[in-house]
Amino acid sequence: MLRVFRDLFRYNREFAAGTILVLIVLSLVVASFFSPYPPQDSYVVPPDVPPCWAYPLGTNSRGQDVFWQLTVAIRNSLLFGIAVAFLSRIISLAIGLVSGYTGGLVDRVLMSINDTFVVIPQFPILTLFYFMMHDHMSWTLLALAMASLGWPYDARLIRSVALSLRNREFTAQSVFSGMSTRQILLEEHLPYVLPIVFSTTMNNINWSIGLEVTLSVIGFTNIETPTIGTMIYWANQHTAMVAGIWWWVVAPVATVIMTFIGLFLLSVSMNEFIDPRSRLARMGV
Amino acid sequence: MDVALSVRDLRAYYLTSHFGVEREVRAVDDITLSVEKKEIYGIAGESSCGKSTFIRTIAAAIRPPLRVLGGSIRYSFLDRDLYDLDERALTEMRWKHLSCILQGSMNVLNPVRRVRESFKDFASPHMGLARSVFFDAVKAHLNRLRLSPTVLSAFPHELSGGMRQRVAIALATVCRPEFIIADEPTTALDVVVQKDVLALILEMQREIGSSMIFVTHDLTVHANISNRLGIMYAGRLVEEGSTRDILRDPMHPYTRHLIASLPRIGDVTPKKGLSGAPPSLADPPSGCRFHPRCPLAMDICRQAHPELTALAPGRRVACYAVSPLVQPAHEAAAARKATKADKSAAFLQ
Amino acid sequence: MKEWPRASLLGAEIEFASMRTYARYFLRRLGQFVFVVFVGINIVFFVTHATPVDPVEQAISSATQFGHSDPRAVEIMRKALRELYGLDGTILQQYVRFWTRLATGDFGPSLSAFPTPVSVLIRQSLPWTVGLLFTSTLIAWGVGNSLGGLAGYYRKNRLLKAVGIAATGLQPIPSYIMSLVVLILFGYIWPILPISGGFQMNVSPDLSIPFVSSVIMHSILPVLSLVLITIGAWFVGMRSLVSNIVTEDYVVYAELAGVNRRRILTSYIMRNALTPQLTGLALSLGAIFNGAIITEFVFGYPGLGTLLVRGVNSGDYSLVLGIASISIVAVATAVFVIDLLYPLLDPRVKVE
Amino acid sequence: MGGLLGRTRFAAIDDVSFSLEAARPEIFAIIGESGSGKTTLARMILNTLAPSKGIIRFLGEDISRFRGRREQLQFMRKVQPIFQNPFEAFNPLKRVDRYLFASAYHFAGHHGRAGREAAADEALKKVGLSLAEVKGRFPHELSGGQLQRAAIARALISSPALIVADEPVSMVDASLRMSIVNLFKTLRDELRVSIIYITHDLATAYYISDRVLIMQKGKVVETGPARQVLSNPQHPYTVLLRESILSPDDVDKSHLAGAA
Repeated sequence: MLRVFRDLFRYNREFAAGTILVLIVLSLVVASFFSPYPPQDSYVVPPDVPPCWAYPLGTNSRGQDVFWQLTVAIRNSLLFGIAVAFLSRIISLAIGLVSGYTGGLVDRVLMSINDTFVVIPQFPILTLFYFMMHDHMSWTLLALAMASLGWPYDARLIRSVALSLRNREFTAQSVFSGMSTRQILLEEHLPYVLPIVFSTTMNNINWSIGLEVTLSVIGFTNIETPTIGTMIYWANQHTAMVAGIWWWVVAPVATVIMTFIGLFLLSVSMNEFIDPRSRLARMGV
Repeated sequence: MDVALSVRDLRAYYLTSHFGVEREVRAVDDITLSVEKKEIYGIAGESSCGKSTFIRTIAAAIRPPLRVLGGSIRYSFLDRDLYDLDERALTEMRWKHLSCILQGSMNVLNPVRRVRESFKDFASPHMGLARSVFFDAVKAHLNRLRLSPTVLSAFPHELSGGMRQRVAIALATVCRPEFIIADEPTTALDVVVQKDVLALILEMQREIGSSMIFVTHDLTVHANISNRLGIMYAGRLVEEGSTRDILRDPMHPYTRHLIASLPRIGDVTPKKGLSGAPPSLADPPSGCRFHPRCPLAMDICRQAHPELTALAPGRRVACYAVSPLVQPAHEAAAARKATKADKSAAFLQ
Repeated sequence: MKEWPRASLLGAEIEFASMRTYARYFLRRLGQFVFVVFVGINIVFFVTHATPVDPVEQAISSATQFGHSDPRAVEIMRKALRELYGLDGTILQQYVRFWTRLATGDFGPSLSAFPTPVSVLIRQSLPWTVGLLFTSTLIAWGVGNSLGGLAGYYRKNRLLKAVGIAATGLQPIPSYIMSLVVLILFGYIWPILPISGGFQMNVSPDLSIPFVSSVIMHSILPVLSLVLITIGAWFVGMRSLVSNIVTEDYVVYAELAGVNRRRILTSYIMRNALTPQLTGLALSLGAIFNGAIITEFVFGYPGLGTLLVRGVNSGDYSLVLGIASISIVAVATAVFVIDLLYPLLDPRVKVE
Repeated sequence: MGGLLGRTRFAAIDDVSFSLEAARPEIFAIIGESGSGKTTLARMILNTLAPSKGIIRFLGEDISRFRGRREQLQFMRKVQPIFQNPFEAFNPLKRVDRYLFASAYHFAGHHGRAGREAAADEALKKVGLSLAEVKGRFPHELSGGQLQRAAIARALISSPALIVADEPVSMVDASLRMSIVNLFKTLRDELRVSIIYITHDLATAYYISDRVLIMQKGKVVETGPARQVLSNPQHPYTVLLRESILSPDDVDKSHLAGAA
């Protein structure tokens, strides 16, 4: 495993760049646990101080240190993304594998529903959801709502792989070796599905963080939870750009862009590395 | 006899590097042969013996990781080596002088273009005819191949497999090229259709008077279509002669085995398979590449690979056990043309 | 040369695609369209009815927050709002009324712009959104695919490689962040273009040159943001498609025939990549629509996005509901239109 | 004594009937071109596809009634497949031996490692390989011939009464093909396994099979003893097939010139 990592790092520029970016973001997350004061507290430092030695990313108009604020915000945003990705992976794996392995009518019905969810614009529906929930809106509810909208694209990918695997001769060989369906799905087919699950997880984390930021900035989430989105929301509320407190906006934007590109590069490079074909090429076929 | 194509010491390898693992697959190693005018030269061999790579190389259709590392390829209609042509001359030569019929007629025609457009793209630039005259000529040609002109308005998926292969043959012969390269053109076809298509190829070749290299693993097809036959094993030519001589009196132990093991209707004598398996071209055995499987292997076979030696007029064999005339080969100067090969590689990406 | 009798010519076995196969294709896509609208609208109904908050009570509480609250007046107001929102009667009656309203395009009057009907507000904003979406999608899809195709074919070109790196970097950035960065760049750092609104306030909205140019100037930044958001995905997708198609037999064969290189790239490679990219467009329209309304909000563009946010902030239930429903119908329609284009591009489309 | 496969009627394929005797193992060739329905027939015999009409009986029992896992395992113990493409028939990401061990576990009841390895080795020896050559290897490390032998060995572990081989040598190289074909003879004569050999190749069918069945577009056009049917075909389609076959002996008198 370590060798794989080393090889990837050495021969795959995307992986190297992605790893470095994600490591930077992760170190911010780790730093959040060493914050000298609770992240919600305001007026703990002098307001509107530009970046300097004492406050590397400056302070904001609410008297918070932008750096420490940022560490907590990125931690929450990342956690949110991972939660949504995890939940929606369960749905997409279940739908994709069942649809592909069963085939026939089940497949047609599931894919029809799937395509519908792919097409439906999520933002107006999430907005409507916020509108109906208002103060009841919470981190968990939003994650659940987004997970229930974020699965279809990936389910379709997983299904197409599962479908092609079903018709491969080695599947029949496994059946006639007496293996159970569970064994075939987990031991024979999963290695082919995993690369997609990995790479779509990264992309799904990106998608959900992006949407969370958007909803937060407009104020359509619980704005008291510090996330990248709510950070920008408060900066906008204080018209930070107009007031020249640019670091308040630039810091979260730069961090979240770093996260996006880092995760995306990892997804691209992992996809290539775990792709059975390139795996076979490495094995020396 | 005039020579239509002369290949000397041809060497083409796949050079790959993946995650730092460098590999060299010696698909075509030191092949020398010539094809006479108006003859069908058959090449036989098992999968991954290098016959497809050979075809790709003489058709100037290589792209990385395949590289031509040495040797020369001369066609009678060219005033210089194939790999000395610039892009423009190469494009001009294609189809007018040298055309191809490939395996898998299913996929050789652009699925979103009507057959008419394919004829226009492929043949029109070389025939230099006005549009209406051009299509009259095409229709006349289709007629000769017993194809209705309605195929021109069809999309490839609207044709049956046999029809598609006929259209492909029409496409390859409409410019009346001097040389045709056929790569397993009947392999995916059913036997009834296969016979038809072979007859058509033979008929066109005779009518146009072109020379042809015909590649297939199927010796029964060669028996029916090829004038001469070259047998390839693990990237090398091991035997060559007239098809009749080879089928009647094979000399190389590999050829002998291939022919002896052919099942025939009416013949129930036990046939044997060879032990072992064809070697990996990434790591071929030393000396004669057949020696690990050869029942006649001697010490020298392990040390140096035998020169393809003329033992009778038109008959060449590379096996020490066949005749004392066969001597170790002189290694041809390697990498003679690496730079030229790179140039052509850049052209075809 | 012997002439063969016409009768023996092979040709009768050609199966030309018939009108009937197109008709069956059309019906299938129509079925999917109806299904998408049906499921989408049901989700909307579910969200509005399964949530604990009653929009009527919410409106009343915000109305009675300040000033007097005569219980009788509140009761009248409650009744009026229920009727207005279509929230009176049994759940089944509400469900039927929900569909009737959608079918007639009547979502009642808007609360925030009383008594203007919601349908009028939507009709005013929709052209802006459609225009923005259409322009930016056309540019992003066209340019992204063209460059991606070139990059896939000419793999060694330095310039195209650089474009590839940029596209890879752009691809994962979500709409809001991209719009914000564009806004900061062109609004604060290098302020050369208008950053808010759909046209200049002091220009009268008619078909005059100042108005049209003002509309164009105002649309540049939103369009630019939207193009930047989506172009990366088209570029990268097309590039990988092309590098696969290059190895297809029909491309190799055309190269062997010395077919003109530009013709190979356009008619053999890109033409065959077009159909999967068109499918991709249909599948991502929902996501593109999301991006558009978010970008509109950032730039205060007078489209559906800005209207939606205004509706939420002013507690305008009918307006939010109307926009959500119309969005679903609009995107489903656009997907349907693209589906109908598909057989024109791919002659192989047949009903299995 | 009932037939091994008795009173077989397929309607998806149009009305195909034949039976094999359990007591007298034979190689039964089903010959057809693409689209003749021979692969569909194979899948029906293997019970992976249900005929829309008609019954396939194995040792007197209707195989479509084998639904539960126990019954299916029971059926698979007696009827085993060999696939067309040896490189496709093993998962490229998994070791080849796992299928042998799985068969030994599920069909021969070898739950211990030593028992499984012994059973695999014994089966591999029957096909001219040994466990030492296969153990721990991935499919790409073996040749097509070796893989096809390993596949046959795997099928043999459960001591089946019937093997259904769908084009088992069409993807195997010429120099290795006949040794696989000969193997089927050995299975019939020494292990007393019946083999349904599905192919488009008349010559190998002539060489090994006892009886043949010729299919065209889902219908049986001719059936009977192999040598008789193929040497002296009666049905026009069989005659056409027989005439279209090229032979290495045509080298002096090519049939092609006249055909065109």
